Amino acid sequence: MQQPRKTASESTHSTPAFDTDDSNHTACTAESTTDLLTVEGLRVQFPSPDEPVRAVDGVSFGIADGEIVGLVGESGCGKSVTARSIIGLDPPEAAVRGSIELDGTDVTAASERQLRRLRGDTVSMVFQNSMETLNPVLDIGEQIAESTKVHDHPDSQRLLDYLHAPLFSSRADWHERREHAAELLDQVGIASPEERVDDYPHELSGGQIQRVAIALALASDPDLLIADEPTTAVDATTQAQLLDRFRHLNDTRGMALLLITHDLSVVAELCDRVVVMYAGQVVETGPAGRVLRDPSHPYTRALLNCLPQRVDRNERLPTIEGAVPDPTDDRSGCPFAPRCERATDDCRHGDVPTIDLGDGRGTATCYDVDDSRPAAPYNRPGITVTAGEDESDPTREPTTAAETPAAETPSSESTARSSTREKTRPESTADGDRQPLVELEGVTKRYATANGLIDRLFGATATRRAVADVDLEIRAGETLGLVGETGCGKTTLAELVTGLETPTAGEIRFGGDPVGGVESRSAETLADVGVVFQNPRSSLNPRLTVEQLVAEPLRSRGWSTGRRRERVRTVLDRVGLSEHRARSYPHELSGGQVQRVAIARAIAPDPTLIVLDEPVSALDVSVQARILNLLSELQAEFGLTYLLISHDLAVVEHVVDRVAVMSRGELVEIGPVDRVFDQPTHPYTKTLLASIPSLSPEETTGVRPSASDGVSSSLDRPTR
Amino acid sequence: MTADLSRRHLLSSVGGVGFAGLAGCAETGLDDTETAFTIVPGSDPTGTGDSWDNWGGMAPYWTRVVEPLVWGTDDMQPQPWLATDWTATDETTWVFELREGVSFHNGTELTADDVVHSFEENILTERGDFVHGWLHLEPGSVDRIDEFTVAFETTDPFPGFPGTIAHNMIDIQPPEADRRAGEIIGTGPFELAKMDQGQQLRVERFPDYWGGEPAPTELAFRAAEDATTRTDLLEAGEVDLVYEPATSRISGLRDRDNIRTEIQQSSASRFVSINIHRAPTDDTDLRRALNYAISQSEIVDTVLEGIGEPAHGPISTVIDWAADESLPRYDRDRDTARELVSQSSYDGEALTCLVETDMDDGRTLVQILQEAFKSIGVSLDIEVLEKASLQDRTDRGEFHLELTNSQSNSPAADYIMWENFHTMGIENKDLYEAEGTGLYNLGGEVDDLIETGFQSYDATETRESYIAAQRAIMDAAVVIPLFYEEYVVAADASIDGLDLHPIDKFAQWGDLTRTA
Amino acid sequence: MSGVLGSVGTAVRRRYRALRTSRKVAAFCANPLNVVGLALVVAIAVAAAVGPFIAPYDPTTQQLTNRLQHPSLAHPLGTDQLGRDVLSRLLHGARLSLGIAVAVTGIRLTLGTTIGLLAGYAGGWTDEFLMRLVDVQLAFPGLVLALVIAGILGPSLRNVMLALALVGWASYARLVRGTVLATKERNFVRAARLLNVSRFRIATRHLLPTVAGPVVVLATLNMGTVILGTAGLSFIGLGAQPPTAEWGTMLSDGRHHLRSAWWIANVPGVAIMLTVLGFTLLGDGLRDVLDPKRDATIEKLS
Amino acid sequence: MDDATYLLHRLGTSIIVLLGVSVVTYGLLFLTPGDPAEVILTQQLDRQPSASEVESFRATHGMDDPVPVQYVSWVTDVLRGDLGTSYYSDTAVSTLIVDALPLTIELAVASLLVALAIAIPTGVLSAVHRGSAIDYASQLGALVGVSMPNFWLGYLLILVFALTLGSLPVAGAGSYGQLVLPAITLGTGMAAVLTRLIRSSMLEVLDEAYVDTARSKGLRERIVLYKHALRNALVPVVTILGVQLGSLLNGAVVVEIVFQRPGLGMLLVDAVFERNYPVVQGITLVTAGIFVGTNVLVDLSYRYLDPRVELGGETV
Repeated sequence: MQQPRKTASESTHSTPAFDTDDSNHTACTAESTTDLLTVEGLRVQFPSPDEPVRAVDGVSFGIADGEIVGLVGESGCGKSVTARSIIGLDPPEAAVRGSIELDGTDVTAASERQLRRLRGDTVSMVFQNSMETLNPVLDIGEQIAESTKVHDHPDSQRLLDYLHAPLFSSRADWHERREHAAELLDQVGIASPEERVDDYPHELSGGQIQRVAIALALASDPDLLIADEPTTAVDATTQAQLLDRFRHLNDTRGMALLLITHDLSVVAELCDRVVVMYAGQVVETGPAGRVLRDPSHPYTRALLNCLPQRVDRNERLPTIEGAVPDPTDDRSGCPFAPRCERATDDCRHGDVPTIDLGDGRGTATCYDVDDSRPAAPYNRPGITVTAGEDESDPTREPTTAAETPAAETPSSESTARSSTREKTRPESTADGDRQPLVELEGVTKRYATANGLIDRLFGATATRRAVADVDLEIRAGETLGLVGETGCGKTTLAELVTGLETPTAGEIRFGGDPVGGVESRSAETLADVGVVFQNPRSSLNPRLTVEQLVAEPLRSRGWSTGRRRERVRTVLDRVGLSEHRARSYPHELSGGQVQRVAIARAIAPDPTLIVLDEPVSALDVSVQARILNLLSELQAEFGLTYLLISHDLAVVEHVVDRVAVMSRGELVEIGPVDRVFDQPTHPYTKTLLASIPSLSPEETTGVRPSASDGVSSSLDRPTR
Repeated sequence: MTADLSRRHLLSSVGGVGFAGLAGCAETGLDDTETAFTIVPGSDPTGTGDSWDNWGGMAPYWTRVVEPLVWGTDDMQPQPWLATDWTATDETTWVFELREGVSFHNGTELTADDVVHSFEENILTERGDFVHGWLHLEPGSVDRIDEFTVAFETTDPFPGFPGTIAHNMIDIQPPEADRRAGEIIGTGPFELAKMDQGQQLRVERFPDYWGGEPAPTELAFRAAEDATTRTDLLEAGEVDLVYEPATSRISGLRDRDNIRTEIQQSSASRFVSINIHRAPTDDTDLRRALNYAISQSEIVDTVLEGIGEPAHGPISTVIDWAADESLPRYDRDRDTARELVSQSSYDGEALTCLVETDMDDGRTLVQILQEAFKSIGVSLDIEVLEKASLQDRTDRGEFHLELTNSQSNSPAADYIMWENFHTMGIENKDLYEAEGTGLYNLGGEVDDLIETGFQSYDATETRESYIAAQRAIMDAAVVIPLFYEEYVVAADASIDGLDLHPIDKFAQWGDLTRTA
Repeated sequence: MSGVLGSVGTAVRRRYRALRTSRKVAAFCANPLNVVGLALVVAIAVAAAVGPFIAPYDPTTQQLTNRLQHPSLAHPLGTDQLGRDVLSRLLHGARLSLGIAVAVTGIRLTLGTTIGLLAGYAGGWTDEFLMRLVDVQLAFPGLVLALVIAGILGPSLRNVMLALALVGWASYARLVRGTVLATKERNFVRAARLLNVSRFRIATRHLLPTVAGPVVVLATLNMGTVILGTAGLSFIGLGAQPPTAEWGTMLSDGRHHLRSAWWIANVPGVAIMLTVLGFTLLGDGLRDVLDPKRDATIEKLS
Repeated sequence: MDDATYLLHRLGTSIIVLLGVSVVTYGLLFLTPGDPAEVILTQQLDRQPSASEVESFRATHGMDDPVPVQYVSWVTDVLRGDLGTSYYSDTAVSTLIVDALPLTIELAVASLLVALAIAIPTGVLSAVHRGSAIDYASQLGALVGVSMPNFWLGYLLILVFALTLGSLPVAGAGSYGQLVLPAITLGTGMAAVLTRLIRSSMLEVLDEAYVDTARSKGLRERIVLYKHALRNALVPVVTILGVQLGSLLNGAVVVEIVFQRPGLGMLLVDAVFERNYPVVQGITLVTAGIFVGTNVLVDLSYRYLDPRVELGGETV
């Protein structure tokens, strides 16, 4: 029914032959009219109670047929708004200016009918939070069938037909389309697709959902697929498979892809070209390899520096000082200027020119591109400069995979890397000598899935096992990392340690003494354990001020008002919150500040152990770096022991001493981080580690063992 | 059971047809022919669910399906009906001659056996002792003399017997009738066709009626107990005739060309009865003062829109022994009233006045009383109560005044005197027996007078005794008479042949016709 | 859309930092219907407060010669079937009708909130028992049970209030318990437990304030329900005894004059309508501001 | 929880609730001032009973037994379908109820249809044009309906449609025409609640990503609204339908009186005023039973409307 629109030869420009694409890219940056998509001077504003919010503030870029472009930037920089404008889905209250030429049609001026044709034929979008992008009350097959129907007959859509009203719709037609839907599901790598078409979204796992969302987008055989954070919500293993799938689709269908992400490693993995946005503006564009290796704009550079992958463990991460400018401000000049150490007066006023770096190396909107090889102004002395930073020659041709030293790509499995680590981490061998602070012995936690009087009467005793027979020690002064996929029992284990849950079987000992749940613990034991919850905002009562929040544990320890105030001031100062924040309410704070408050509260009673549940997962890279730095400073200063739960292996690798790997409630592997990451013994750990995307674009398709779908089926299961 | 079926049909079709279909559907009422009429009586023609209404298997009040032996004339005298003549052969024996050639709706002829059956099996047996006291008959006291003669043996001398059994409820049905199953077989001009409890009752002409074939082919009696709803039904043209339209609407109806209104004096009378056994209304001065505070004519002229006659006593003037003219008069005189109040034992406490929720204009009237009493320095608390609460209160004698009315549904109205004012009357007996008091019973001479009136076969003696009793009652101001009731019947202007009766439930429909 | 507005919202939030309260006020005022609701409620409250002092006539004094007068200068809203000034009765009735609503809602709220807090906080068998009690109350259609209770107790305003209060508390109990349970599982309460915050402090400092919002919303919406319930019971014959100027009773008494003297029924009718409308709009507005996520829940209960 | 377990669970809770309901219903008898036996006998005899009559009545009706024993025997009778006999006619209470119930159900169903017919288009329109004049007008319009006392609205409708326009019957029961005005009277109140809910529910749904997904497919807005959005928006609406039945039953009492429909409501009011306890208890019990039963059904149907729903999830 659907003819591939591109021939195989047209799509050969894609990976891995990065350098052969130069001609193509040059065409793009020159805003060629043959481009599939040309965005020119796009501005999107939303009304707000006083000044309008400039969500997108003058964005221009293009995508050629069959090209994979990454649109990157931190949250709130306007990536998603730009993407939505491309398919004409701006909210009605938004003011859109500029032009978006898509396959010859200006989206901003298109009629409803033209838009419908474009959406049904030319462009598709995979939205962020795929779980929410599928209609929960319609089954998968129906949703895909609709797409194909729209694609075939965009101009004759009758409500009653789509509602399957008996006399107004053809059952045979719909049936045929469902069969086609199964084919599409098969193409995106869903096992037994004939059964899945009858499933409802909630019956699928996160990874499957994401695949279905992609299948849905593919149903109309688009020329351009926009994918908004397609891998943010999925586990590392699934992410790897999905990226592989995208690449495959691009190869076989010759479909152009606009990939929106905040994750630079995803860009490195997949994209031909990258567009970097900051505060609603494009600050840099260029081939992915060049941008990651050799960023031109100070912001791009700073962003890359913050990544834990790029910095040795126990080293302080570089950070970007200051905050993203207020989008309601009337601004002029470079938006990054206030945070840029190299900013001049020119940067702060007037239009900053977009400079073509030449040779297909893209553009940068900065005065400072020519001598943009500083001695790492954002790096602290003593940091080993990795990856791109050690390349000092800006004119150098992009390297190929073979030319890049593997040792500098932290996620790759190489002996070179492990040798580096042994150098930087001599103390890890001494781990065994530390005293156990907390011991878990045979700890098991089961949840009853039904409760209430009636069930008790009927004796319904269905249970779900969350944690199974776990033995674990947390040694004084160490950072123990707990990793695993969503639903593996990490958080439950943490709650058992804190006492929020009590074990069904087994024993937990603090300093050798068995402890129970929160209610039965002594005040001292409670004060000994601090907790920073996942999603810190929810752990702060929105009705209390920062001061009250931090003082709360002190009050319950019976501290006097004066002493409390003193301590609150001390800890707030210590976590880097200024005095005037003390009277703020949580909702008035940014994500990073909220996390600081949560940390301040955790350390206020002077605990010995702090449980950190995904402490940085909700934060942007630059903020994440600052929080991670803070945590290591605090640990050094107060001799804290950390139990750190994270699904972000890069963070774990950077921060922890020992790592424990959990899968389906069981502890499958534990050991020093070097050993586990370099020589995993358990197959699960191997799969997990293999799925970490590389920051280096030169490592390309097919090399990665994790990407095979065969492994996935055991991991890719419903998370219910 | 047919009712059930149709409802179920309706219910199932609601789902199918849906709302859109609702508006367009036809009425289930009568065929709109010249000889069919829809009538809305003042009370539910299918009965209120009260066994009293339904003891003949249906409410016989309005429908002329079943008939008693005796009827009542327009001046409330017994009138030959299924019985053509009756005589008291001794103090306690009544012999009735039956009309010959009367056919039941099933074709059989009315004989003495049917009368004996109706009384012995139904009236006296099924309803128990209340009926025995009412009719002064015990089971086994009705005898067939011959095919068309029946004798009744009353328990005590009861001259009012023929008038008392001139009541819709004392109906004659043959043994073939199955009242409980709703199979009603009467002798009346109309046969029962269909009854939807609480909604409507339809009857059809009985061509072999002994009084001649009635004019209407079909009648429907609709239930609408709310006066405003009745008025609306008539104004909307949904029905042909309504009883007692809302007082507030009468002048509007009169102004309409397509509607005619008839006023008929009723056997009912509205008054306030005063509990003479409870302080401070046990003080005659206070009771007289209350009487002097009221202007009956003002009430009739204002809130009643002129419907009713200002009253001087508790007995409607259609009843031949009503004393009205000869009673002591208490025309409104606030000075006298205030003076009497100050003489009395009244010291400012609020009196309680009860009124039943359902009484037409009850809430309005009682507020007028309140205002009138206020003007003479007597304060009144109003309690509008529903039937059961009201009865509970009166049974216990815990009130001072009650706005009430008396109405006879048979020509013999004697029981109004007996039940209200005799110490052994239903209102007073329990309290008298329990506490030696009562409610409205002056006792002594008044009791004697009422007994004489009740038991005398001499009409003049009855009349004089009752008048004397009424005079004594009004002297002692046991009641505050308000008005003799009149009722309005409003009908489509084209309708002729209305035959109204002081007892509203005695209306005859046989002559109803529609003029062109 | 949520994602976009979310990130935009962060910016807006920053802008309006430290203006927490005024932002809520602004959000409330953004919807004209909310303002209308507030204005109506304020107007009715003012009428209840000063009504009896500004009423031109005594509400019970009759003038039979002057009955059923059309609205005029002397009687701006006409006179009723007994010649009483309708405006004066309306003004006096405002206090009574609003008073009934406040009293009934107050009893419901106090009783329900106490039981809800107890059930939600105590848990276990106490919870089980109290919630079954709530279920039983909610198993009766409210007005039907109120009718039966008031009818058996006998018609009077006090009995009507008692009956309405008895049939309305369970909604509060269920709402409060639900909120408490949900809040108990919220991380900030779990955090407080870990921080060894006392049960009492958790209850007063963390749970009660969370409960207050939804309860206020429900109570506001309830005011209208109670006023309508009172009117309904008045119509059935269980309301205020004459000559009390209570709106439901006035409306019910005036219905016979709807055709001939429209003002007698329609004036209290409109007053009831506007009052109920006012409270409903206000309640909706408060819900949008205080408790935007629980629409269906409160709808179920109110 | 699977469906069978859930059903069992729901049935179990319902039985407990109904037991509680029966206790309350039985307890109504003791609300009455005075001795129940005396009250009943007074009603039956239409006069004050003597002390010996009361005593023998108590004995024959087991009223000398402790209250719990009396209650158990009452419940036993009820379970056998014997709700007692009306004091005023020899009719069984169950017969009275069976006769009256269809009229009330008919009214409730028609009102529900009216309410949905008003609420769905208004709610969707209101949500789509959020913040516009159309939105405010339709919200206000919907609310006016619910703010009017039922009986007043009923009489006004009679005035306009039956008397002035003469297009619809004034009162009565038995024909579809006679159902229209009562259904509108009762339906408008419910329509307001539903409109409000559909609006807010639609607003929430319109913000959902899947609506954008549907649009991004190139679907027409009408299909997006009425297929993708409305179906989801109706889910919370269905959950309150069961509860709204309660308000319909409440309203039916008044509306039946206004329109002279001898349904359950009218029967109940008459019975209350007559202190006809068996009838009062019977209707109260049956009404509560219907209410509880409907809510179980609604819960079950909810499952089929929204495939996400796990039966038994605690709704707060």
